[in-house]
Amino acid sequence: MKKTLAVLLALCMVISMTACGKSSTDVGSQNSGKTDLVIAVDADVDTLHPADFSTTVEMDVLNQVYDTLMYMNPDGAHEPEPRIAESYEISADNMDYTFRLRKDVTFHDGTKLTASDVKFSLEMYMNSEYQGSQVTGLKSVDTPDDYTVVCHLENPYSPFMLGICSVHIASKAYYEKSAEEFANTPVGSGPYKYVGRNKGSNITLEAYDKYYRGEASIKKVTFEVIPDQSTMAIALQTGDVHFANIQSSSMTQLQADKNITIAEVSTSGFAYVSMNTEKAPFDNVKVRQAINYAINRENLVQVCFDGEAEVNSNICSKSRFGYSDEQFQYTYDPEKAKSLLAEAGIATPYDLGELLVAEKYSNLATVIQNDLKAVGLNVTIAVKEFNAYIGELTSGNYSITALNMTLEGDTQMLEMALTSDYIGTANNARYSDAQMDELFRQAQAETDTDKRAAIFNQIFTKAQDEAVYAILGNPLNLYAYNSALKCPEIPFEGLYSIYDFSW
Amino acid sequence: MVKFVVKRLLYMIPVLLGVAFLVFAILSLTPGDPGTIILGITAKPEDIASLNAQLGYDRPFFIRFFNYIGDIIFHFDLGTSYQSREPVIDSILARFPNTLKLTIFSMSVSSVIGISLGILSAVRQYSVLDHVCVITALIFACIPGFWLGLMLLMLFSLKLGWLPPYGAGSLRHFILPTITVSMTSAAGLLRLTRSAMLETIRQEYIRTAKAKGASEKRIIVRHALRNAMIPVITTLGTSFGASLGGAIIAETVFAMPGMGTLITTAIRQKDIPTVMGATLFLATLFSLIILIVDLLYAFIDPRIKAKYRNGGKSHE
Amino acid sequence: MSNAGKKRNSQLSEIWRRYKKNKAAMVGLVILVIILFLAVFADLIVPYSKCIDQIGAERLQGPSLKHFFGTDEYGRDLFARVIHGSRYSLFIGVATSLMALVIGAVLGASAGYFGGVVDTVICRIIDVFMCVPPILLSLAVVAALGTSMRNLIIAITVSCIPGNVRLIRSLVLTVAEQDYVEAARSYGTSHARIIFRYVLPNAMGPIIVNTTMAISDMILSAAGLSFIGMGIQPPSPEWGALLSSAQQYMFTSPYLLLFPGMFIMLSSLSFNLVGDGLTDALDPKLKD
Amino acid sequence: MVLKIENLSVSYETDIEVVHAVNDISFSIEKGETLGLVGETGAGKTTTALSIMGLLPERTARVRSGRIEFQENDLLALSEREMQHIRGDKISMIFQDPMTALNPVLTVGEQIAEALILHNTDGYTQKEIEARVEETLELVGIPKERKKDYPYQFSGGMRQRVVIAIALVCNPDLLIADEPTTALDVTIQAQILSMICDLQRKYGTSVIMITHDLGVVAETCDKVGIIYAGEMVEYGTLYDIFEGDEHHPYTVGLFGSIPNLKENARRLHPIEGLMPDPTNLPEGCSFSPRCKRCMEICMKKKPAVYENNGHQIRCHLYDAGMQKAVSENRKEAGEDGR
Repeated sequence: MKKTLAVLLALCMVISMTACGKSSTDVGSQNSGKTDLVIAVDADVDTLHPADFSTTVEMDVLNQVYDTLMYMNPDGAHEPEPRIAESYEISADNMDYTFRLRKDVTFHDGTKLTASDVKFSLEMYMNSEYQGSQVTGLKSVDTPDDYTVVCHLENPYSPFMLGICSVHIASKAYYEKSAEEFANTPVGSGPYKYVGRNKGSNITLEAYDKYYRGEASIKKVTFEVIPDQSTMAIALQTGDVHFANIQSSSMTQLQADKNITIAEVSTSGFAYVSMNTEKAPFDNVKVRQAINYAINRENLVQVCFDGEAEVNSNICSKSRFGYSDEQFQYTYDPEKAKSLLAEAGIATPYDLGELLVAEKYSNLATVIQNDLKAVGLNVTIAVKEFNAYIGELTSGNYSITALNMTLEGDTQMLEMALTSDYIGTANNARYSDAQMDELFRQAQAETDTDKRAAIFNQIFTKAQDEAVYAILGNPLNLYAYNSALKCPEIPFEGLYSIYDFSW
Repeated sequence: MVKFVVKRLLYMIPVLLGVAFLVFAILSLTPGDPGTIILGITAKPEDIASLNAQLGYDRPFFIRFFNYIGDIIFHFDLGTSYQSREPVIDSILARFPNTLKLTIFSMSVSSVIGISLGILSAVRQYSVLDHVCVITALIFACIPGFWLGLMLLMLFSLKLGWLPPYGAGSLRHFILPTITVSMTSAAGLLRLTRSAMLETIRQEYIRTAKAKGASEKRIIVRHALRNAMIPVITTLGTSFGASLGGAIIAETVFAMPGMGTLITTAIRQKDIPTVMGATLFLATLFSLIILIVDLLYAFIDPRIKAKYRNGGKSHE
Repeated sequence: MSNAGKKRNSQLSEIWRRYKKNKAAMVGLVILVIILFLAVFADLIVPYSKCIDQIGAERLQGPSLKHFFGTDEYGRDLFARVIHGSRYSLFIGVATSLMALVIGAVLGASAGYFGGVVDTVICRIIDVFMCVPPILLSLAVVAALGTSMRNLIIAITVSCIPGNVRLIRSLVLTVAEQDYVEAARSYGTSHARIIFRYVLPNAMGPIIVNTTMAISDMILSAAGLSFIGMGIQPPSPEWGALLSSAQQYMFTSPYLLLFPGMFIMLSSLSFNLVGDGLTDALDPKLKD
Repeated sequence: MVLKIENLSVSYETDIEVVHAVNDISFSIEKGETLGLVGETGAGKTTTALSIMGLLPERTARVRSGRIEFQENDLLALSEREMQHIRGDKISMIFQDPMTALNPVLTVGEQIAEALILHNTDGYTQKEIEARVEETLELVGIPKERKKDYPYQFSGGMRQRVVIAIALVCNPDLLIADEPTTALDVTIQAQILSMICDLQRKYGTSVIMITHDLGVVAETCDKVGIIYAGEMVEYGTLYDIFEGDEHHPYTVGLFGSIPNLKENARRLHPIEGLMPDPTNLPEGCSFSPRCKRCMEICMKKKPAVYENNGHQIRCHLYDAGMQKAVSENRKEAGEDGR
């Protein structure tokens, strides 16, 4: 009997608790001088293969273990920084890229990193279904000597540089020793060595003492799998976790805690309304423009992202190469929307049919439905299971939908959403326009950045005029970390590197 | 009795085959294929097609099914996961101990609380204790798992700092999940034990026992409890089996890798081998538990034992 | 009033008299009546439009005179959503529990009563359904029948029938052995009549408890199916959906969880207390 | 004197009605004597028995007055713990319906042994208890090998024998048999009754035989008490009741309703009317509404007990000044072909 009373007593205390304010224990100070770091991730890695990976968590872990030829900020606006390759040159016809390797780079098992490893890694990427797109356009690789690598392209492809800078360089010898070990216990040349993992729970890395840029200041890194956002927030506050990518809903709780600092990082992902341009009335540009004007993006950002997103009606996010303020931005103007509908001959209230969404986008749908009703367009929300939804989306078996999408890498990747040969995959609007296809082909070949920026300017102005999509905004990537942790400004797309962290 | 057990074990084969076919059919016939799911909609169609081919997902339904069953029967190989390319048995063995420990802890706590309070409130019917137990049981039956879990976390790990907020390392990690899981099932057990006991206490043989001079405690334990056990054991067996399938909410809130989250994520990712492997693994355990529950019936009630012994034909 | 009528009337008043004696059951009945009243007259209490109108500016506000239960993350009035949500949730909760009870009783009772081949066939089929994860069963229903309220009820019921069948079978196993069943068979009563007139009434206690306890689980599980597109389509309100969408704001605006949770608990409490009251009142043996 | 009950009154109280089941009953039993309590169903016989055993339902039953003296202490005053020592050991009871009286999940042997284990004051060993159980089984006519069997494997008659074995295994001083044979057919009934009498003679157990069957009373009882509406309307030896001249009109009516093999009486004479409603018993003598010889006084005053060397009758006919009533009584009885 006593045990049950104790349990009931404890629970009554819990039930009587109101929302909790600040955490009582001050964890900030005791961490200085520490050398370990615990990072919370929301899902476990499925594989640690350097090329055949697909989730962001896998990328985060592999980025610490493997090194790349050079480092290039994904926003495409900075010059690549040297890593394994000290320097590079591009041939006049932009078809050949030559990299000079450092001579003092070693893998974690002590073996030297040579050009043959780079050739092996590049070829591995070429025939990988997972990350093959990083090396699109690469025809062949040859190694004149142990420390020089020359990449030959099929035709000039300006995004190639950004792609090649995300190729993880792995050891050819280690692969030949055992392919299975290769995928499970990675051996790279990056700042951290792989130590081990408990499936479903955590992954442990250790600083690599003979790293050519000097040993990292954080000696031991543990990635802890915490699927629930609220638990992750609590773990941050108790100090068990020092760094985590969080969702906007835990913001208010964590902002109130002085031991926690929040970093907002912009990414190329965008939330958007996709209209099937092959189906009436969405084939009429005025209707698409009306929908663009009808949506109150400021309110949507507040409601669906707790304010943690940049309002933006342009498919190219503001901190990405190729964006400029000249490009047209739709504003919230219901009257203009109504007049455009009238011009398009739509008698309101008009039933647009089903607004098809997957369950995780039902918040977007709810707000959009409300905004569209204000201008006389009625939609009924239909929620579908995610895979069924993707099937309907890619096969064009829908009229209007709302979702998030990320086309990371070079701005060229936006061709997947706008050019006709991607209808059936990422071109959900099923928009097909010869001039748009031609513009993207020019952008792909053009290597001069200013000329390329001009081409992109044309592209995005055209996309806005024809209102191919109703882009809503770019959700921000939110990182919460212990205030005592000194970490640099996290780059675009949130590809952090723990090497730069320190207590 | 042995004949009965052997027969039941033989029946397990069609049951497991039925489960395998049903799960395989549902997963294969519902939309979505591993290739698209892994590579995402931005991938090139030919990449998706070649990945599906590698995973053997492009072969017709029945061939895949028979190959799969063939692998299990002849090579005891549960296949490799689409997502991690690792044998399914590894992820099961990595996660099952957590779920098993959580199930045993939570079932013992919930049966101790549920059954003892159920008996007490039945014996003291219409007393204050009875009403308090019933009301508390109902409150806990409706409390959503995630709310209870997070409130416990808030109190015990954040405010008081006694317990770790996540993970499955030591026994201390299991305290909060056990409370979360056991409270709801304890509520159900309490109510059921109470009503089963009420039915039994009114039987005539209870008065005969009293006439023999037996004390109330003895009557409850020796006479009433045994007769009331049948429905209670059934619920215990079913909920034990169900929680072996993993307490998804507790596993998510307390970041404890278990069978529940393994199966749900695998279903979302259409990772057929993992879902099949985990489901068949649990199905075997579940069938054994159900067999044990049926044997317990016979052990408790001789009339049911007799019914089983003569092949269960008692009314034709 | 014909004689039978008078007899029936007096029998009913007898049951009502015994029921009234049980204070807890009366409390349950009062709560139930209030909740049913709210569900039926929802439109009069608060217009349906108020639970879908979104006022961005008044987002995530605590309970106030303007919004009794405060507002959700879209700025919609939570009070309206809870009141109108009662229609869906109560309907789901009651419909699924009753369906599971009826199907469970038929299968469970015949398995327990007949034994032999019937028992084996039913039990083994039930074993198959018990081993398949409930989410998959619902996925199958979605794939086969599409998404609608009817299919939602089917999906939830399918996942809870196995439990019911096993419980009722176990209860019937012992009752079917009693001598009055033997006696009933001796004067030629049909099997079906025996099952429903003699066997099941004697196991009513645990069955009613199991059914009324299941109601709150049913309401909560309806929300669990929304991720496969099976739940109530937004923006219409439903208690389970209110709870799961309030999960992310649990610490910053706890009232979002408190009110729907309280209503689910109150309705489940009332169903259980009324169920208990009825079992005691209907039970002939319970004279005192 | 084994048991002495004085002015016992018991009523069942629910919130809308009060049932006066037993009204001022007194009687006593000597060692080895069998007292028959006869009366229609609902007359309060079983309530009297349950009061002795202390098995009345706690919530509703209330003993309004009376003493039950047994071995120098009043059973009604004993605590539950003390009663537990007495039940099964000193006083034991056989219930009416053998079908439901045994625990279906325990073997017959276990249920008999339990009585012994509960009252194992002399420290019997396990083996001795087993032997005692087998002996008792043989005593009641059940082969000892069957002690491992379960109740469902026995017929009604055999189960009643088990119940009797349970009641007798501790050699109680007083055995209360509540209509032990009503649920059984006649042939089994004879075996059970003769067995009870043999056991009584063998162990000197006094027995209270509750029945509504006068045939059973004739065969087994030494003394008889006729109970009507919770009152002992007539009490005396077997001879007084069966052969005596003075009778309470209800007793006359009872005997009038038995067919007599010797004479070929054309019709039986059942007593008109029904038992009075126990929630509002009539003024005066409770049999007055149905008594053919009802007088003015019967309806107003409760009759005093008329005693004629042990033979008590509670009827105004036998009030001091009413001697002439006696002859009419005898004449009327004769007419009915007694």
